[in-house]
Amino acid sequence: MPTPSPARVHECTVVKNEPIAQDIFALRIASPELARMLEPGQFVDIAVPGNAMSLLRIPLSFAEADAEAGTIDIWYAVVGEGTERLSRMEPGATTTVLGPGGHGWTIPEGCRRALLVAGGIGVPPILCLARELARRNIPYTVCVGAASADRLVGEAGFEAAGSPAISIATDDGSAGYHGFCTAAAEQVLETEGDDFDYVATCGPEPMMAKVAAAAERAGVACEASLERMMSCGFGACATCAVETKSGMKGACMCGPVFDAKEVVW
Amino acid sequence: MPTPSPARVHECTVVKNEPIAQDIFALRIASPELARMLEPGQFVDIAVPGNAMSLLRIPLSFAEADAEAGTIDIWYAVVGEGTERLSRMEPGATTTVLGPGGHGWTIPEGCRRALLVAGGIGVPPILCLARELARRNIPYTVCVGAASADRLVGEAGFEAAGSPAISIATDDGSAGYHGFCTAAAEQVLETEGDDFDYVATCGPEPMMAKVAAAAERAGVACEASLERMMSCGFGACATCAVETKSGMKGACMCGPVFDAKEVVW
Amino acid sequence: MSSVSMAVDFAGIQLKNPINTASGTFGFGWQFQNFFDVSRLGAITTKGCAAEPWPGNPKPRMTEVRGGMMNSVGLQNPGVRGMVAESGEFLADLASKGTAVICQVAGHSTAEYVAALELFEDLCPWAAAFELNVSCPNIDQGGAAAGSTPEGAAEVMRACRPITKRPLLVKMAPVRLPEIARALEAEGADGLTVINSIPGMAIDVHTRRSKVSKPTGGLSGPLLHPIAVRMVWEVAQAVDIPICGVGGVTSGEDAAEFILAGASAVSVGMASFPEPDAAVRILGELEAWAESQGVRDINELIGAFEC
Amino acid sequence: MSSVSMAVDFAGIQLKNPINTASGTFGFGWQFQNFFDVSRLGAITTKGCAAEPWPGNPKPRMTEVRGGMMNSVGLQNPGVRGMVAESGEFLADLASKGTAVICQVAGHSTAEYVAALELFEDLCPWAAAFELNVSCPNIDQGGAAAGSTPEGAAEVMRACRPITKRPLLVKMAPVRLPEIARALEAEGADGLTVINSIPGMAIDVHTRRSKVSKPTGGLSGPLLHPIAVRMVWEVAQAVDIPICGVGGVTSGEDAAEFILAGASAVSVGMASFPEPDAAVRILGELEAWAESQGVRDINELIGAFEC
Ligand SMILES: Cc1cc2nc3c(=O)[nH]c(=O)nc-3n(C[C@H](O)[C@H](O)[C@H](O)COP(=O)(O)OP(=O)(O)OC[C@H]3O[C@@H](n4cnc5c(N)ncnc54)[C@H](O)[C@@H]3O)c2cc1C
Ligand SMILES: Cc1cc2nc3c(=O)[nH]c(=O)nc-3n(C[C@H](O)[C@H](O)[C@H](O)COP(=O)(O)OP(=O)(O)OC[C@H]3O[C@@H](n4cnc5c(N)ncnc54)[C@H](O)[C@@H]3O)c2cc1C
Ligand SMILES: Cc1cc2nc3c(=O)[nH]c(=O)nc-3n(C[C@H](O)[C@H](O)[C@H](O)COP(=O)(O)O)c2cc1C
Ligand SMILES: Cc1cc2nc3c(=O)[nH]c(=O)nc-3n(C[C@H](O)[C@H](O)[C@H](O)COP(=O)(O)O)c2cc1C
Ligand code: FES
Ligand code: FES
Repeated sequence: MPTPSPARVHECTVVKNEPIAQDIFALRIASPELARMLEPGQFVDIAVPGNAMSLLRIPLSFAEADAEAGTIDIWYAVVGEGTERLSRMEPGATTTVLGPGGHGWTIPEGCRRALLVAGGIGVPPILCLARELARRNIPYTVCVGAASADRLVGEAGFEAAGSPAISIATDDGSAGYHGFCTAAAEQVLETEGDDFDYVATCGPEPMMAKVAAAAERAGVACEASLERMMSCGFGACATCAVETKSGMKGACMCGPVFDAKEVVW
Repeated sequence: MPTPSPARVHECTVVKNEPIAQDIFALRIASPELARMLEPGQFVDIAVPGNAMSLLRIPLSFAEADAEAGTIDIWYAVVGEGTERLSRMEPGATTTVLGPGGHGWTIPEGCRRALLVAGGIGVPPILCLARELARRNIPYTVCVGAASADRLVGEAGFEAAGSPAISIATDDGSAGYHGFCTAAAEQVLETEGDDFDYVATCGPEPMMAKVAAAAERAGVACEASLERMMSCGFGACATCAVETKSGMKGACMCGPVFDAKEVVW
Repeated sequence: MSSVSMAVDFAGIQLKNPINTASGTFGFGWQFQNFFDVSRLGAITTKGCAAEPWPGNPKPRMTEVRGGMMNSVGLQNPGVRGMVAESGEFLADLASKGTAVICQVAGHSTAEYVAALELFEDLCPWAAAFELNVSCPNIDQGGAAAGSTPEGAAEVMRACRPITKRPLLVKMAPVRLPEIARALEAEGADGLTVINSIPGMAIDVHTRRSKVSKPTGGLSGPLLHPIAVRMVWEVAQAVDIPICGVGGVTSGEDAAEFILAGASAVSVGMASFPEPDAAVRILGELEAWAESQGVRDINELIGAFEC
Repeated sequence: MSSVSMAVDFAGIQLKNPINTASGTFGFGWQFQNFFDVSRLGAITTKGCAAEPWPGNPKPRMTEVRGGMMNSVGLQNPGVRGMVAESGEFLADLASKGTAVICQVAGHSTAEYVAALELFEDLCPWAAAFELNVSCPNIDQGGAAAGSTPEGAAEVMRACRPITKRPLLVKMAPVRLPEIARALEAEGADGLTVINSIPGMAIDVHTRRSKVSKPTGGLSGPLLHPIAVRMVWEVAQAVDIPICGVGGVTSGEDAAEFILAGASAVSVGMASFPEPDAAVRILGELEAWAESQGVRDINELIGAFEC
């Protein structure tokens, strides 16, 4: 039989839960066992109490899993009833979190340099990867995009992770380049593609598709973290399927990080 | 057209909400306008937030409506999910309450003496009536029944309302007479029925039926406060029907207090 | 005033807006007059009435279920004459203020539907339309027993059609909808109200008995909503006559789903119990949604679901 | 150990207890093995598989609705051979521990059901029974399209019956149940699983599009429960073959309602998503309820609803 998900249901406590940008919150939960297990690019599935009509957990990536402190940092956008409810959870509140979910980033062996491209709320798993790259002393370039300056997150995080070069873009020009962050990424790959061995991207699907295409043109390996509506998070329901060149693959087990070349965009 | 219910949806705040007996809570809500409107024997319909799967209000009698303080005292038994949820509302919590509901007790003109018979959580509207009788200087006798001593409520209240004679009965004999409170009531009516002009009862339906029958035998006017599953509380749904000798009558508008002779028990 | 025109034509009735109330959840209208000005609604539909008064079912008649409620009222009603005596004046006044009064017609048999409708036709000059309830799940004869097959529903419609020139609507049971809708359209129905309560069952596992006085009851509330929207959409594709969507509407977005699925009007049901002015709140939310969709006229949104 | 005997005979399968899992919500069992010991359950039902692999529907395949969820997976499955290669070992082991493995059979046509069942019969000696899914609401051919009329359902059953001597169950669509149940019984069905998801619709009112990739999807969750209990009760009155109740079970009391209504087994469905060990919790609660009813054997409670 295939390997079942290593996920378990873990108790957790909200440590903090505060807005960090327009409609974006930073949530820190304490869940020591899970914090130790998580790898960059995986996700967790959190139960948000308070609405008996809404039964499913919410899948969320994380920006950092601190094994020592036993905490997990999640950044989430308030987009609907569930995330709105999550934003009302106060420090000290307890719930359960299912994880670790899926499989994360695979940094190629001997990677010399990486290009990270994050759009909107796609930043957390990319930031998590940036820290891992820093730990391994692999230099990287970051392109971050957001709708507007007040929705931009992660800049400080990437700086703290020692990023030498962050290129910012906003749809409305309120910060950095006026336009999509894909422009910068495409340019980097076109002009300096040979220096890179790895592209990682998370954000809106059309953005990732562009990045994947540019990476393919430049002949650089590319991984993308995909989102799907997930009912279970551990391979039991098939609601999270991603169309790949070798058939349908569950985002919760075979992803959320996929080899971008495999994905049918 | 018939007179519509005078009910409105009123804001209210929980002032206190504490256990006073086994599975019985005393709730005080502040709702000044409603407190001024309520008459003994009417009811209110409270929204209990916290479960999106449960949409309807909970109908509850009250033990006291204090027009001056603007508060309403409710005693309720925790019997299911809704009352359990209510028991978790903390002082300061706000919600809405619909009322006044229905029509209450009608003390006969020139009433010399009244017999009040309350069983279990039927005490509140009877206690409310006792205070009204005291205010009007009408003497009364009280028979109170409960499953056991630890579920008995109201004794102190009736004493404070100046009751000269409280007869207590418990099903298990842990307080007062061992048996039903109907026994005492029947005896009073049989032996001293001529002294009474009014019997009022609230409690389990078989209990009230017995009291009604005893009152009828003694030729004393009797009113009973009935419970029904209520969806609206203001005459719009017909789920609260009580079978009477002149047809089906809505408990929320024509009751909850009915002329016991009219009721088809 | 909103910038969107909210007036709709529903089965030949001119409604100032698409919000209606579901039969049996709004009494005869006056029960709500103290909570809000009922004449703000496009229409109200009154409790089903038969030619003679009906006592309805024994108690208990209601239980809550997750996401809704279940009733077994069994169409207790004062009969058409009783209804007119009690509520006629209010309803006539409401009609004069431009709110369509739709009177629902109940019966245990085709003959009884005919008898009731004849009384309505005679005694209710203010009624904008009549709605045949061939879908009540809580009575043993008539109701859903009559309307759950194309033949049964058509029979009632055929017998009633000649009695009135006013629009004749049919409240449909949640079964075999496209077929039955086509049969009703063929018999001259002017509009369809979709759906009545879905039959359900709730057992008290301690006593092993039904939580209502009959083994089954009729479900209402948000639990019905996605089912009802699907049924409205199916009916909209099956027939050309207009539809009123009913089932679990608690917000303007719920109403909007019905409109997009093809309903010209939307009824608010049990939402009015805990929140008596729910219908008028929902109207406001529907209007705001229509505005947000950038249309000038709500009619542009009827059936505008894209698939 | 509880004092109540929980073993039941379901369609000739001896179950150590009545708790089963609903097809499509429990993968092929091994997905749950890390969360709890799956062999504590009476049975599991595996995801519907066809003779050849199916890709299922495009994304999005799921949306939450009030009181449940709606899916349009469209029976994505690895085909019987793929299933056996991937999960056969685990399932054989599970069967050897006394948990009945019920394999669900999918097809787009009678011929495809036959082909799939033949493969199952050959390749799955460990399977305790097979369940024909003639009720999936998310495929255009086969599924509910095949099983929503007595004739259609009977045709599939008739073709499949000769293929296996093992118990043959049918997963039923939530329509015309008594009629279809009788037709299936007449064709030799050993048991009926009642009900599959009810078709629903959820429209994003901002984009005017379906929240799943097809106009409609299949509803699951507590919203179904009172409807499913009623349907089980109706089927129990219509036929003598045993029933497995499915729909919105999240507690032992929910399972108890199915048992009282006449089900011999009960499947836990979407409750396993947020709470992977829900089935075993529910089993414990069901046992506690049976004890509280003062019976020695859960069989005394099957169909013990009093009306
Ligand atoms: C593996 C994974 C990791 C994720 N990581 C993050 C994260 O780090 N931060 C973050 O803010 N969000 C993340 N998401 C998305 C997040 O799960 C959804 O935004 C959330 O579930 C929305 O819930 P809601 O009830 O507030 O919104 P709803 O009211 O359910 O929906 C609001 C909108 O969001 C869309 N949506 C809802 N759920 C999902 C989903 N699972 N995938 C894609 N779109 C969805 C809906 O289609 C709708 O348009 C992740 C999703 C997945 C699958
Ligand atoms: C006019 C009126 C006045 C009332 N006054 C009081 C009061 O002062 N104190 C008090 O404790 N209770 C009172 N009740 C009863 C109270 O409304 C119910 O106990 C409450 O609604 C139960 O809600 P639940 O969700 O906790 O229980 P559920 O889980 O809904 O039910 C638990 C049990 O209580 C029964 N029940 C539920 N609602 C009612 C109802 N409306 N009438 C009769 N039985 C019901 C159910 O049949 C079931 O057996 C009154 C009821 C009415 C109609
Ligand atoms: C207490 C009650 C009584 C009802 N009586 C009737 C009725 O007389 N005629 C009818 O067609 N529908 C009746 N219904 C069904 C509603 O009109 C409506 O179809 C159903 O409740 C679904 O809508 P909702 O979910 O918005 O309540 C009744 C519903 C309830 C809750
Ligand atoms: C994601 C998902 C996939 C499903 N797949 C199947 C399936 O393959 N075959 C089937 O018969 N039912 C399938 N169902 C329906 C369930 O088996 C069950 O009948 C339904 O969900 C109602 O039960 P519940 O409310 O307990 O979930 C599926 C349900 C869900 C939620
Ligand atoms: S979310 Fe259930 S299989 Fe992926
Ligand atoms: S509770 Fe609705 S009419 Fe009485």
